[in-house]
Amino acid sequence: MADNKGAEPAKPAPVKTTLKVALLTPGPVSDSGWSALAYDGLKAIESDLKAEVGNQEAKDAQIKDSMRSYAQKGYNLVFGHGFEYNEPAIDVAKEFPNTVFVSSSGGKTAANVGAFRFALEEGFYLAGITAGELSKTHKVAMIGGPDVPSIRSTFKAFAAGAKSVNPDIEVIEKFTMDGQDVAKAKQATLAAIDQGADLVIHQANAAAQGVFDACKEKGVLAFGANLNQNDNPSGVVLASAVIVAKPAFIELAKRVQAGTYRGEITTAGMTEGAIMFTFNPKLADKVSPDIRKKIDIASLSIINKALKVPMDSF
Amino acid sequence: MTEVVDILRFAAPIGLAATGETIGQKAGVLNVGLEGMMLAGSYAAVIASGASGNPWLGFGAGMVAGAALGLVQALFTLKLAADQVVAGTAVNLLAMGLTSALFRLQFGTSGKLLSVPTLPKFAGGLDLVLIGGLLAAAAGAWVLAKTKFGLALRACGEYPSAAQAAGFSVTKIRLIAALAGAIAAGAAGAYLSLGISGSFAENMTAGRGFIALAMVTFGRWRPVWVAVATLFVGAADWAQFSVWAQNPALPPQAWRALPYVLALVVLVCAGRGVAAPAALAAPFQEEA
Amino acid sequence: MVHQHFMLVPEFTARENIALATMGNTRGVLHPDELSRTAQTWAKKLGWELPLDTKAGRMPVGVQQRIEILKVLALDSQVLILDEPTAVLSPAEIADLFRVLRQLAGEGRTVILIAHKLSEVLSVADRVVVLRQGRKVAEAAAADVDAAQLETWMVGGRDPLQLAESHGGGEVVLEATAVTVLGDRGSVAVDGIGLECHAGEVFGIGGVDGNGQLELAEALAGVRPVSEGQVRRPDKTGFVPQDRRGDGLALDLSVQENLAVGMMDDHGLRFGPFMVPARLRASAQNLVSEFSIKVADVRDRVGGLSGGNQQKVVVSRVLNQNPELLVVMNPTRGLDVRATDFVHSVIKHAAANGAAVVLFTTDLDELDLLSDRKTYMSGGTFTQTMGGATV
Amino acid sequence: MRFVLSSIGMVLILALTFAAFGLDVGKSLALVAQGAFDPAYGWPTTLTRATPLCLTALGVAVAWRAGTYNIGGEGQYLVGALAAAACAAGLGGASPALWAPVLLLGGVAGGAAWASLATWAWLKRGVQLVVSTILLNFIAVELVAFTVRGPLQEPTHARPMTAALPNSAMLLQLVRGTSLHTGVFVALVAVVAVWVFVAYTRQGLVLRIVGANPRLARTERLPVSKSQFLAMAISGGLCGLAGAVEFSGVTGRLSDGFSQNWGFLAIPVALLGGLEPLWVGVSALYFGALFAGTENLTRYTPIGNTVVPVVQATAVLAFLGLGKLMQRIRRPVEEPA
Repeated sequence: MADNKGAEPAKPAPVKTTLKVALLTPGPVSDSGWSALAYDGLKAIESDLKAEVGNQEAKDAQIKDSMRSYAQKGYNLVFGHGFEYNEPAIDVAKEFPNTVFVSSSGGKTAANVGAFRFALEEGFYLAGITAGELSKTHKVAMIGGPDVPSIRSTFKAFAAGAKSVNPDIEVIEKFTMDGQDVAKAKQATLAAIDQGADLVIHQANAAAQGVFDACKEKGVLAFGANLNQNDNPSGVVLASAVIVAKPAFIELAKRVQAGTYRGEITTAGMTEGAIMFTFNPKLADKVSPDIRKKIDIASLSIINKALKVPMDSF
Repeated sequence: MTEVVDILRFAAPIGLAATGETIGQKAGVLNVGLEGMMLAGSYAAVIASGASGNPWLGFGAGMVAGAALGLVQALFTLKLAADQVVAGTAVNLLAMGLTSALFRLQFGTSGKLLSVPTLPKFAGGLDLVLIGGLLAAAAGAWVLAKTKFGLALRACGEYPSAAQAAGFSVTKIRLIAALAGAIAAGAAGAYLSLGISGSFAENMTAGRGFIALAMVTFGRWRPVWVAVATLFVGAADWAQFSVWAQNPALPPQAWRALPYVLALVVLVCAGRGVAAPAALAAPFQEEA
Repeated sequence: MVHQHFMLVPEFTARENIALATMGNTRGVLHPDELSRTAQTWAKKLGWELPLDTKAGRMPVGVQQRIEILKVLALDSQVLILDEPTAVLSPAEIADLFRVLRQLAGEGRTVILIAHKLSEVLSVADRVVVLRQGRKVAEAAAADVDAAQLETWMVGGRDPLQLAESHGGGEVVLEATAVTVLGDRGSVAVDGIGLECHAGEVFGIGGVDGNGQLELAEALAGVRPVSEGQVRRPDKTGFVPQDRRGDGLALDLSVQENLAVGMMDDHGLRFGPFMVPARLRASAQNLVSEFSIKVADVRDRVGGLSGGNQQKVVVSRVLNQNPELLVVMNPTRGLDVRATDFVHSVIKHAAANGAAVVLFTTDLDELDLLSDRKTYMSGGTFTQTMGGATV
Repeated sequence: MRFVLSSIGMVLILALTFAAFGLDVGKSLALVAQGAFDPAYGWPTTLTRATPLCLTALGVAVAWRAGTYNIGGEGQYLVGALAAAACAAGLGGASPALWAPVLLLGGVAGGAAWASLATWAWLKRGVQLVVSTILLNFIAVELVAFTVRGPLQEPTHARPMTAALPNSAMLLQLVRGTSLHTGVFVALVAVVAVWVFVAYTRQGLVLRIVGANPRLARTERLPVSKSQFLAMAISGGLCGLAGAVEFSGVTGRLSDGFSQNWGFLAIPVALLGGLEPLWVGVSALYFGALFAGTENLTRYTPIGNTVVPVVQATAVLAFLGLGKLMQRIRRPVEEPA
């Protein structure tokens, strides 16, 4: 146990034995979205780094107990997939200097606590541009599951993207307050389409199929989110704003393993290859080369940091 | 018109479950496991529809799943005379755990957006289940009011000893009523997944079973009024997504709470009405 | 079989109740009219009026009794078993019932009547069987035995009942003036009645059930509000309700707890907001032995006791509070001879000790035996006749 | 005896369920035992989980004993927490010694008020408690969702939650490295208090009589409506207290996910405890252990939390079946004709 004296606070040492990594998610990891992508990242750590992994769906009252339990069992990295894990991590981390606690977003840090955020907003911004260009009704919609800051932030980016090419566009926003209620997601989407939206983006996790189904029923196009959903059987997904979690997760785990992780707040976006915006090749004919060009230019600007996509801090 | 059909479609799962539950409660059986039976119905329907490619097979599987859970619950509540609330709670937990576990087993731990063949629709958005469900609800009301079985069933809910004295097996009649309710709940879940969503997600019923329970009381145990109550809540639900956008003066949570607040206000204003079946949720031990 | 506790669904109409009992199976469409036709024919034949569209729960018990009998007759039963059918009937109704039973027997049917009241048994039966503790102890033609003989068979001989003498004539303890009381459904059940009851007397009120006795009794006891008029009663008023299982006991609670209902404010048993368990128990045990209530342990469920012992629990609880006014309603309904004697003696004893007692009863013998003064109730007012029989 | 039997039964049930899920039975049982009973963190977690469960279940027990079928524990729990959070927001710079009592009392008041709404609708307007309390549950969820995004949102207005309670205002941590806090004593005191109240006070006796037969209470001129109102208020108060305890003991914040369904689970816990306060306490401990154990299990097995509800359901059903069987054996002795 390397106990540093002086100004430099205690920091976790390199891991000599098997790396142990835990993931805490706010919802079921089977949600085909937010929690699922983190779980896939965890599985990648398990197979690529031969790590021992654990995961738990932990909310409010369970968060600290879960963190402590993993830390007590000698886990090296405990990843909380949401801003709500940031502050509990600060409290718990004091008791376990040898475990690194990282949350997805959140503003506080310590020697062994940091936050790590995917800039999905960038993908949503590009989707917004596409929607703004393609919409004939000048109305587009965003269907959210739970009303949480991470989702609101991506929606803001989508709206900003759409308005950047079509200042008069109306952006309809609806939350079902539930990431599992497929029927509600469909109902909300149908209502949005009834109000004139002809392109729909979602943040509905497991309920996303309801969004796509509604689009299919009404003959409008949709965007996938979090995962690449272009091959969804509904055939309505024009493009997806994708989080490429695997390299980022492995990179994080490697740094913990090497003992080089320092508590910090980092963002992984298109520059780091963690966010992609990919068109569905099957629907290639729907997007004119002109629009594709605009998207390419915007992508480059984002990667070059010439274009700053709006992003809420929370 | 589309609005009316939409309201009808989205209210249908709750309506189906609530109508079935009305029949059960009329016989004195309180089915707190409604939510679990709906969820099991949703799951079985999607799996069967996906595997066979035939949504009607899926729909049937949903009803079977509801019935299976109904049997489990009946074993405890009717045979062992266990507390109906506790047994129902257990059935809910069981359905929630099992459907999630099976879903993950089949489609991977990180899940999958399922898309399965859905029930065919006529022009205008109506479908067979919707029409069939309305007919079935009407038939249920008719059976309750106009048949010998209905009379015996209601006697079981009001004063089971009288039904027994008249030579009927209370347990058997209650079992039939409970199963009818369970099958309706299964069908409700199946419609939720095959008629509306075309998909399954863990815990996708999201409390509709509990709302259906509330609707039975709200509708004062009269099938027609239960249906009206369901449509009322369905309309409020629809308004949440349609009217809200035009009137953002109220916070969205207020819109979501609106159906329940209105229901409460209506009940308070309506005052005393028909009481619950006297023997509701009371176990009955047949005398040898 | 006509049960002592009616097998009628309170929420069903008479028609539906008859249909339920006579339809036999659960197949097919319900035709309540057809199903109740036989019963209607019988009703006509027996001279009974049948309120087909009234809910059973809203009928006087006498009418419910008729429906029970019609149910059986509609099935064309050759054997009728009636368990204590007269318990709730007025003398006129009893006479009517016996007329019908004789008529049925005359048609070649077998009627088995289970009853406690010897005079009734002898007045209607052809043959008498006496059962005691599950055994047949005697059998005889009714013509060959008298009441005394029957009684000996039933209880194995007993001392003649010694009742305490009550005189009345004390101060006015209860005074009701122009009292109007509403029934459960808001209709006028008691219509401007006035009465006085003096310390030390038993004031008997006879009449057929459902003529406002329940409402008047509850109003006098302070359980039901009066809509007009005034009732002046002492603070210490005891009430023995007629439906002891429904109104007088909490069947799922213990004997001790049921007795405690009447002892809660006994200061020896209370310590601030607390009840002292040991003293509560001791006090309950005293009552149990004083009233010879047969119970193994005062912590046993009261629902497990026999009817007589349940009534003793109610009566002992009420009397234990030394009421200045005692309102009693059909106190011996459904009890056997011994229990009846016991209840009669304690009521009389209470009066002799200075309590004012208002006794409501449908049993004319009981009314005559206990009352110092008496009147009858009909249609919510006092009359001098009862159920058609002039007194 | 009863406990030895049911403990053996419980282990069997767990083993069977794990086998059915394809888990290593021995390892899984060890994980559950460790999560529930390990002296360093198992026991404390069991007690932490049992605390809100015990309070809400006591609430259910009091109400049901009085014949008021309160199934709105969930809503009352939420409103209790909400009231505590509102008190916290209002306290501002007040002395730290004041916080805990004010918060807890606030929770009691909030829960009691929420329950009283339903009682009022029932006694004055005849709206059945079963339906009104369910409706109020739904409304409470939305109320919390609104307040954490509106009036009580944390100062930056970025997250849907209230500001964190300052550490000095939190209930004291009892065992380092665990969530166990002094709220467990609140639950313990509540068990004893409710037990004494129900079994040994005049008001408790009145309440039981009203619950066992309101018509008897009426004939004996006991205040029926008043007692029912009181029972519901106590019940709601206990559920509200549970919310306030969880808020000021564990989370320190209120957000959408605050409820762990303690209000719903309270019903089976109370019923399995036979509505007897002391047994309700034991029953809550049992369930607390089950939660703590299965939580630990899900951390270290790939099956995830899907196994948890299945285990709970099987456990409840087995209790029901076993209990009924035992009752059947006893019954003939119990009821002399």
